[in-house]
Amino acid sequence: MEVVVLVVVIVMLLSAVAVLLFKDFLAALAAMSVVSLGLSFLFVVVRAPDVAMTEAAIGAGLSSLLFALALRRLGLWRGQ
Amino acid sequence: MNLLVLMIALPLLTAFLLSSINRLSTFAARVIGPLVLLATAAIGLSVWPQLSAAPQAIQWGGFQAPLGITLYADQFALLFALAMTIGTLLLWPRSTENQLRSSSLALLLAGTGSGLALSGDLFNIYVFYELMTVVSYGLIASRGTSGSFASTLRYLVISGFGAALALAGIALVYQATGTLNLAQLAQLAPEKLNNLQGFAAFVLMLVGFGVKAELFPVNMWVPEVYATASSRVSALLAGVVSKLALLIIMRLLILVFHQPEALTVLLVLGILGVATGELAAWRARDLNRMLAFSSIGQLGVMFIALSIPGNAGIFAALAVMVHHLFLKPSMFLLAERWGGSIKALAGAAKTSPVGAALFVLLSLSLIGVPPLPGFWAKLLVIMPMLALDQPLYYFAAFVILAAASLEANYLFRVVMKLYEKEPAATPHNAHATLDLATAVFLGAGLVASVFMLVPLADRLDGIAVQASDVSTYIQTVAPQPLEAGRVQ
Amino acid sequence: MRRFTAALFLLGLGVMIAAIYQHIDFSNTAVNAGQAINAVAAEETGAANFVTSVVLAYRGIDTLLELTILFTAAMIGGMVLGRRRVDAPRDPDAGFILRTGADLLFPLLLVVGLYIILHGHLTPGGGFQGGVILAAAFFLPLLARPGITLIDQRVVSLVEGLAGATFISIGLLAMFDGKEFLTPLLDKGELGALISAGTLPILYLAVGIKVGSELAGLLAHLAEAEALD
Amino acid sequence: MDILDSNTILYIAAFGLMLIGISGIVISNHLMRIIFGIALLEAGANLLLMLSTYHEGAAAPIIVDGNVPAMMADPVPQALVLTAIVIGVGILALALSLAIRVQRAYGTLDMREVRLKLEQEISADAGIDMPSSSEKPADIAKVPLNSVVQQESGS
Repeated sequence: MEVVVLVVVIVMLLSAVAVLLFKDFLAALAAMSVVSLGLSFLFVVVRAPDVAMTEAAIGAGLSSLLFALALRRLGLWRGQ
Repeated sequence: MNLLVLMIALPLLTAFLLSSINRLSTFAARVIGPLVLLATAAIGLSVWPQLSAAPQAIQWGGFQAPLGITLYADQFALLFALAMTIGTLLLWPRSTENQLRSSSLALLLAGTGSGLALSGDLFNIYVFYELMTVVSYGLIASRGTSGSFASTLRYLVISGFGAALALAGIALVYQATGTLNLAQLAQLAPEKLNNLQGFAAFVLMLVGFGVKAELFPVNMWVPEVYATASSRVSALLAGVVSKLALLIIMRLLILVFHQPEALTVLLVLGILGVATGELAAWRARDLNRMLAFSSIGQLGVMFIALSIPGNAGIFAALAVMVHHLFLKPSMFLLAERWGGSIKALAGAAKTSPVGAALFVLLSLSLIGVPPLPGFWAKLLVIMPMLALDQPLYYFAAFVILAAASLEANYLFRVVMKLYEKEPAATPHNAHATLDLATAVFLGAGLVASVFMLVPLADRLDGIAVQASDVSTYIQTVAPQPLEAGRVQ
Repeated sequence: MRRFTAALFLLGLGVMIAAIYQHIDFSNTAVNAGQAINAVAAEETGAANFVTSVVLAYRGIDTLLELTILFTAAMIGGMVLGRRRVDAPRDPDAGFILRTGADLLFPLLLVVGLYIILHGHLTPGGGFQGGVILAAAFFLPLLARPGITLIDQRVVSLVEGLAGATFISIGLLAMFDGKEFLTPLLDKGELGALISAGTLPILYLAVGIKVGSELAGLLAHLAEAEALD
Repeated sequence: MDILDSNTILYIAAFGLMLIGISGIVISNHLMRIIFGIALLEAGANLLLMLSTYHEGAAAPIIVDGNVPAMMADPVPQALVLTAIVIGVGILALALSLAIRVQRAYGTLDMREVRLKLEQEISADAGIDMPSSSEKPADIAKVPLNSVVQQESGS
């Protein structure tokens, strides 16, 4: 179990760094979703299924949607 | 059952229903907000006499203290809850385009501010604080100019940063003590929070709640916001909302964080706030930003006052807060029509003699000229500092005095302009009657206080003594002790 | 230079965090208000999911405020983004697959959302999680057919106002009963049954509808905002 | 793996997210990065709050089919984090809405430029001519002191 947690944490922290480093905002957004999903997994590990569900729905789902809509309106969407 | 809860619940309920009410009747939607606030203010005033004898604790939902959320009403909290309600009533937003939304926001601000003052639970305070922050974004942005949007955005970035730090501070506190109830924290703090972890939590929360209290490193938003928001909103934010954030920090200091280092941090940040704020105000060339920077300086004085250990510090801070509560809103109201550069104010006293005279009076009190209350407030801050006989406090006293001379310099620059003989290139607007009336009302309160300084000081001292009484707080809330859970 | 100072600052911050971590005492994690709640929650509120008990009963006012934050944010979002011009360019219509998918998903999401909300006091999930799904249900058609008005704006504002008002009114009802604001009412029922835990499921339904309508409103505001050109 | 028990790993994740978030806010100027930074900082703070009373071996605080576990996780931080997440998304949406409007008005999302233009706008509204310094952000503290004094005394 610890190994899995360790791997998730490493992936999460690397994606968090990537959020700040990626030039492309869409890629940064994808990395942000990875962080949220990793966080959601960690919430499952600490026995918080309610929070894990919320984090997955709001952090990974809704926030990403909000970001995507805003990026599109801001003209930061790739290919526009 | 305690009616004080209605001070929070009724404005929220009305705000939720306001747009539906508006569909039924526009007139009703316009008058119901002020009426509700009048009612809640009446409720608060009716409870006030009971509190001088003993504070009251209300358990939301009727759950026992550390499990549920507690509302703690002492005179100190109720004073600022009332200030918030009555202040919102006096400074009711008058926006032509977004009247309905502004009314909702004003109601929410009054309810939230009262709740923030009365709350006795750490996380509940955080949520109230966040709601108040969001409401202030709306009030600032309701102006609808591009400048107001940009300043709101910058404010939001700083606040978001601070709020996340405050949340981390709450996490550290909960980790150490296992409770969020302030009374129980007061019981456990000497044992569990008197260490590096507690100090870190204090600093994090100070930064988080300091954003609204215009604390030195996180106050970059102040000049921009006060220059772009409408002056009624600026008056509310600078006059009342900043005091509520300060109230939270005071409560935390009194009840939870007793480290001597905490006081040093406050003192240093307060000195820096006074120095930077007053210097920037001295350099400012338009009235709005000058008032904004001077408000940073005033808040700095309050932080310095807070850093004085013991009851004297609480009393001094309270006096400065109440003084500022009356003074700053009326100054911002006067600045409404004088928003331009100070140079353009030449001869404004002719078009608006009452406003100019009031501005002189307020300036004198702000600088601290006897016998105006500003003098006594500053005296209350400086005397105990000198009595402490420590180099840093001597320095702080010196900074406050130097700041007073700076204040005198820049405020008189404005006053000289106002009474200048030669007329300016562009004619001035006279003040809107309602603005001027409100400002005069607040100024009259200030003048009236000169004639009852002694009873007023006694009252404030009583409030300060009650606020700093930790054992009464614990007894009133009476949290049940926590026991080890069912661990095998 | 700026990067260097920033790096130095962060290094210092890291060292401080490490120092604080060294001082954290992990031995007392079992003594806390939460464990006390665990011991009495089933009896006091009748909900099998103790997180729901905390969210709606013990810390109900937090939830009310949180709803108010969403309400305020949606209101300000509408105010900031403003009304779109009639002639403003719209996104192109989505393809057949997305349109059909949206049509098929709409009732499914609605049912799932309501299910999650109504089982909030028994299983993980509740008003927030279900509310997000409801918001997605109402937002999806908008994504598939830009520009349609699924529900009248007046109905939305009525619903969100009433959902919030219901929450407060249930709280006020307790006061008429002589109890404190937001005290759970009604029979607690049998632990684990669908109809149990008194007013908590009703509160969660209000929360779900409120969260759903506010979030859908926010999403719609952002999606409807005019593009730069 | 002895020094890295799961508690330590989780705390590293929480503090790491917070640090990365703070660095995003402090280092970058682009508004979207700053908002990402705030989101990361919030995520870290949420995780920290969650870990505050985490106890290995505790069960989720839900009674399923009447079985009461020997030890349940603390439900309070879970409720708090739930609240914090929802608050966070509300403020995020607000920030993005404001970003859209600010970009429409100022044509940029670089916070230094936004600040510069904001200062110019405020000064223009107040009828003050700003010294046009394009190489550094207009900071009020950086307005030449002499010019103010001279203008004031000379008029």
